[in-house]
Amino acid sequence: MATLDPPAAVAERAASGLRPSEYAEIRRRLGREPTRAEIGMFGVMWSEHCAYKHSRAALRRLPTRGRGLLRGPGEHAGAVAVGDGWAAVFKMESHNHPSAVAPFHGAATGVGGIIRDILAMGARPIALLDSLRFGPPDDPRIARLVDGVVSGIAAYGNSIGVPTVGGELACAPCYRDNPLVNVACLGLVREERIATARASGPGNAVVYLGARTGRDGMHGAAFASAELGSDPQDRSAVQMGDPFTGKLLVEATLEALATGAVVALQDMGAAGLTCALAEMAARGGVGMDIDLRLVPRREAGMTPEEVLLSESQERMLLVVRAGREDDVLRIARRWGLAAAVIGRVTADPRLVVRDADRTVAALDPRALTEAPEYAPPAVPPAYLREARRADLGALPPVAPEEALLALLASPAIASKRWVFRQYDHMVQTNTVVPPGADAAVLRLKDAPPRGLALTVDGNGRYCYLDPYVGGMLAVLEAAQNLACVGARALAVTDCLNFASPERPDVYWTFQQAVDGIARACEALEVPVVGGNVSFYNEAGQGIYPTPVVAMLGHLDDVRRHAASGWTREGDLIVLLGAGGAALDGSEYLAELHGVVAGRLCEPDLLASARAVQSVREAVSRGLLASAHDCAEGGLAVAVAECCIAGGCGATVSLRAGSTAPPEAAGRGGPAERLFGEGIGRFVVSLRPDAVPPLLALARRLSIPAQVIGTTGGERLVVGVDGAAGRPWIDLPVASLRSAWEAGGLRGRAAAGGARDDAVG
Amino acid sequence: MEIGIVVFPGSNCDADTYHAIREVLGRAAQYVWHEERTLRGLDAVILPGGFSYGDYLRAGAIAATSPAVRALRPYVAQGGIVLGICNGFQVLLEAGLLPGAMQPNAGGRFRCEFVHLRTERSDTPFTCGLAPGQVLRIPIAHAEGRYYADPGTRVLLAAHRQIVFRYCDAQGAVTPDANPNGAMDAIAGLASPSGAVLGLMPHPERASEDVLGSADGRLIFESLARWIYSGRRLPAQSVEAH
Amino acid sequence: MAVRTVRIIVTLKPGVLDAPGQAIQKGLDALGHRGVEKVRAGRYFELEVRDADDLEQRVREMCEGFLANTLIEEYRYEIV
Amino acid sequence: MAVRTVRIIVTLKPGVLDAPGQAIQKGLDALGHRGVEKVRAGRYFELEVRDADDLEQRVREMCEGFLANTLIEEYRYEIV
Ligand SMILES: Nc1ncnc2c1ncn2[C@@H]1O[C@H](COP(=O)(O)OP(=O)(O)O)[C@@H](O)[C@H]1O
Ligand SMILES: [Mg+2]
Repeated sequence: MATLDPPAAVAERAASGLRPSEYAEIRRRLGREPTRAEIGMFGVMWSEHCAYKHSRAALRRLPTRGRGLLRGPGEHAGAVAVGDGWAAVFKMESHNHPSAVAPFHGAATGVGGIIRDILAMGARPIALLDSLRFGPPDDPRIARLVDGVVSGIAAYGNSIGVPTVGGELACAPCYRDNPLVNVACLGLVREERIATARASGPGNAVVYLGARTGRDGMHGAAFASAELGSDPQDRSAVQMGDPFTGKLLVEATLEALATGAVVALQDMGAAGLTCALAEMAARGGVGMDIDLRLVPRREAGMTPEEVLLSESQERMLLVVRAGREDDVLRIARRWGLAAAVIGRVTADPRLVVRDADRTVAALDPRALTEAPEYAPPAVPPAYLREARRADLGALPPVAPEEALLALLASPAIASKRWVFRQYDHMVQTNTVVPPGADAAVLRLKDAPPRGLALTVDGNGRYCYLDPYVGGMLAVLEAAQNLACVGARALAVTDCLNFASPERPDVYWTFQQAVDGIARACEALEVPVVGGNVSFYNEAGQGIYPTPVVAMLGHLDDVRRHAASGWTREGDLIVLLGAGGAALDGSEYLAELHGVVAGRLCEPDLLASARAVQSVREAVSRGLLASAHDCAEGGLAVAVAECCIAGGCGATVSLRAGSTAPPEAAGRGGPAERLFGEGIGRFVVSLRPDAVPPLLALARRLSIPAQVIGTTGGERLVVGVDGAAGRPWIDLPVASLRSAWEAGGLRGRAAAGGARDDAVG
Repeated sequence: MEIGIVVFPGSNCDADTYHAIREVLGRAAQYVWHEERTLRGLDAVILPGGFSYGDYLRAGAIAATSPAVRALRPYVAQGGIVLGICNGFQVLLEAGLLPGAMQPNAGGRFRCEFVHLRTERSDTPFTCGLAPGQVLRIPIAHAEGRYYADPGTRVLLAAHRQIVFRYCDAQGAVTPDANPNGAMDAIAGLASPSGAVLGLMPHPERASEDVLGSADGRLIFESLARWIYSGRRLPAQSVEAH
Repeated sequence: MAVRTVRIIVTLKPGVLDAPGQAIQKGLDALGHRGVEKVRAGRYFELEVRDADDLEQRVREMCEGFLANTLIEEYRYEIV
Repeated sequence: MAVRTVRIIVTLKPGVLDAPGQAIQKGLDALGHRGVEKVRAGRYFELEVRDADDLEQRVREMCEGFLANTLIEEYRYEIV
């Protein structure tokens, strides 16, 4: 064997981003000084983005067991059984930093990346969801950013032919310089054909498949693991996506898997070739002997380090049975993709990387994949005490109608049609409930009449005030959204967006949020099958702790789903659930008073789970004409949304309560009753004759249920039982709708049309 | 009866179209690889939606250079019938099998949503099961669907009754509001004068089952099946854009 | 044989609505760039082509048959 | 005040993946145009801008802040 390259120079060591203690550990593991290539490999593999150094311990807290679970964390994505031998593969990932500097391409490559994670499980990607956070959109710079991100997601998802069926979008000043772009993907695969990333079989070929390797996207993993600054080094980190090649890669990979010649595979994502080689070998407890000269390249003169660390997109690494290489290479040629055997699996667990006659790295792959784990100090943030005190009595009065219209126009609540209309949400012809509902519903073409439902939820403001409760609420809100369409929760994937874990107060919020998510998932008996952590989101002031939860649900019969709008006159409206309503942390306080404060109350998890069950059962038994949960904006916004969605008015009358004037924001006052938020409340509508069975169902599950009104007419009227005088709210549905639609277009005019996409 | 669905690199509605024909309609369909040089033996050819070759030049421009598309001309000359859906329509324009060009949507964005279409002509292989004036609800999903033709061509389109579908509202009225992309004369579907070649921006395969929100698109495939089944043939013809 | 660089600019014909150009103009305006009275958007191609006697003729063919849609676009080129 | 025409060409920086360029090169090849060794695709803008002393400065600002993403793209302009 050729001799190993000499040790890395001091400057190269410094550039790797490794801490002195980490460098010492590497030397200990290798029993020598690392080479230049090795130090680069450690640098990316031990980056926070790849190694989860600061989060691994906390993540163990998440429940990973559950009914129907086929693959938990550890592989690229979790897999759950969805019936008739089909498995759903599900995962979410962030692309925050790249999207901040190159909105279009950053977001686009985020879509491509998560699609290949799903593909790596052998599954065909069938749906995407996007969760987005931006600064206030009235600023033209933000409007452009939003436009770039949405266009990037659209460009990649539409072109590769995976529908974007749902998502969420919210705005707050803390995301001004550090937007969040999280994308979840769902795939389908036969249970027995779930693929693995475990390399095996000495002598088997290591096959490179996809786009050629270039210098773009160098150091992307390291980039995602540092704070965004003005460092020009950021610039080399931008990756360019090519959805066309991405599509070819999906087809070629699935075709290759179908031949039975593929033993294992992995996408080349963060840390590129290095990560794929190291992880596949380490998982299988084998080694690999690789010649970098064989890697298809786009540019001349690339160094071995560049080839090892490049994050060029649209590439997969396959382990192919010896003797069957041609089966795979032929498929690649047919699809016009580059492909090459770049090495072999070896029994000896050593990863040997050669560049023709030089050996640039030779080490145990586990040395790369088993990064140190840190348990950073955690202390509650100092701001909490102050922020949790909300003096509602001191707020200036706002008329309820004015408040309702303003809330309907706020970015988080307003219509997102301008967003999802840009997404192909129908390709693959499975979309039964398109974006715009509480959750998206897909049919399972190959297992009728089954269906799947998907939603993504998170509220950074809640987590800012109480990350533990906020984490719980994200999970519960997702479960509620699934229940509204009649789906039973199957699995969760999450994306945990936080500032620097090296700050004890940030780390505390992280631990708390994970704990809250874990508790809620346990209560609902849903496993967390995978996810992603994005730290160092602190350009500017640092973001709210923002865990985002995506949840997958199942419907036995996809035709038995509900929508939120009321379409029929004369139905009764029932408020289901025991949840309270408080202005603390609400959209009302933030939008109307610019106040982010209050104490969140900890939800009763078991009661929430029962409320979720009651709605799901009611929908799947066909009792309901519509179902919707009370989320941001509280009851008033929920009923207004039902009016807008169905194009029908309603008269709602609440139980008499406090005698405060309708403008006041005090505890228990009209503002709190109308706009107060709290988990566990649903607004459903149904025929009068379906009310007794619904009430019986609610009684059986000990869920309070109360008839609060009737659908019909062209106005939304909300008042108090027996109260004389003008109701609190009396507005035409048309006005509600125009506020909601106009809000959706806030800041849009400023976006313009020049984007950083290449042609046209 | 055998319907061929051309697969270009980057096609992404090929499988959806296949599903609609095979599973919904119960008719035979086969994929035709874009490198195929002859289309002989096929009762109809469908160019499906998607982003052929990434649509990195103008939509459909690169696919128009492929062997399968070049084989369309002789195929049509011998009486074959062709349906281009969305990207397929763009390919037909770029290949000169239909007149005119597509431009980016008036709003400058991709648009995916249900629209209404008014049937302007029901004597083509694709509309023979529809009544004149019948309104269909079918989704669109495109960024470049704003049909344009120069004034001379426009006159010819009318003279040859080439407009087969127009965007309209739910009642069938052609109004500016009902036009999702600013297409000239609200053109959503355009045929060769004989009707043998139809380009259609909306996606009938996405509206072929009630569970997907509409089954109106099925009527187009059923027309096609009926046409083929009845053995009707269009006269052999010269394949010019007009 | 020598390789020549060919620069091609494709723009919409006058009279054909240039929606992207208009959107860009709005965007510049929103960002506070005053005094931009008109924007035309187009595409640019830079080709490295092996030289030949009929190079110019071939460039025209590439433009007419492919790079530009002459129904709505015009092109100009420069061989360096 | 006089109006000047500004011509701007934006292309990807060398080394950055040019997917459109690659696809277009394949298309030219499929059409039988031999000898095209490389294609770079870019964008072209033609602006009519009211003249000013700091015109050049302003054009640069428009390019850097809006028309090009200087992370991945480079631009050149010409004021006529
Ligand atoms: N970024 C986005 N991409 C796609 N769909 C979105 C996006 N943002 C919101 N939506 C859709 O708009 C609807 C309303 O979203 P949201 O108000 O967050 O619903 P909920 O409160 O029920 O979670 C949902 O159907 C959602 O899927
Ligand atoms: Mg909801």
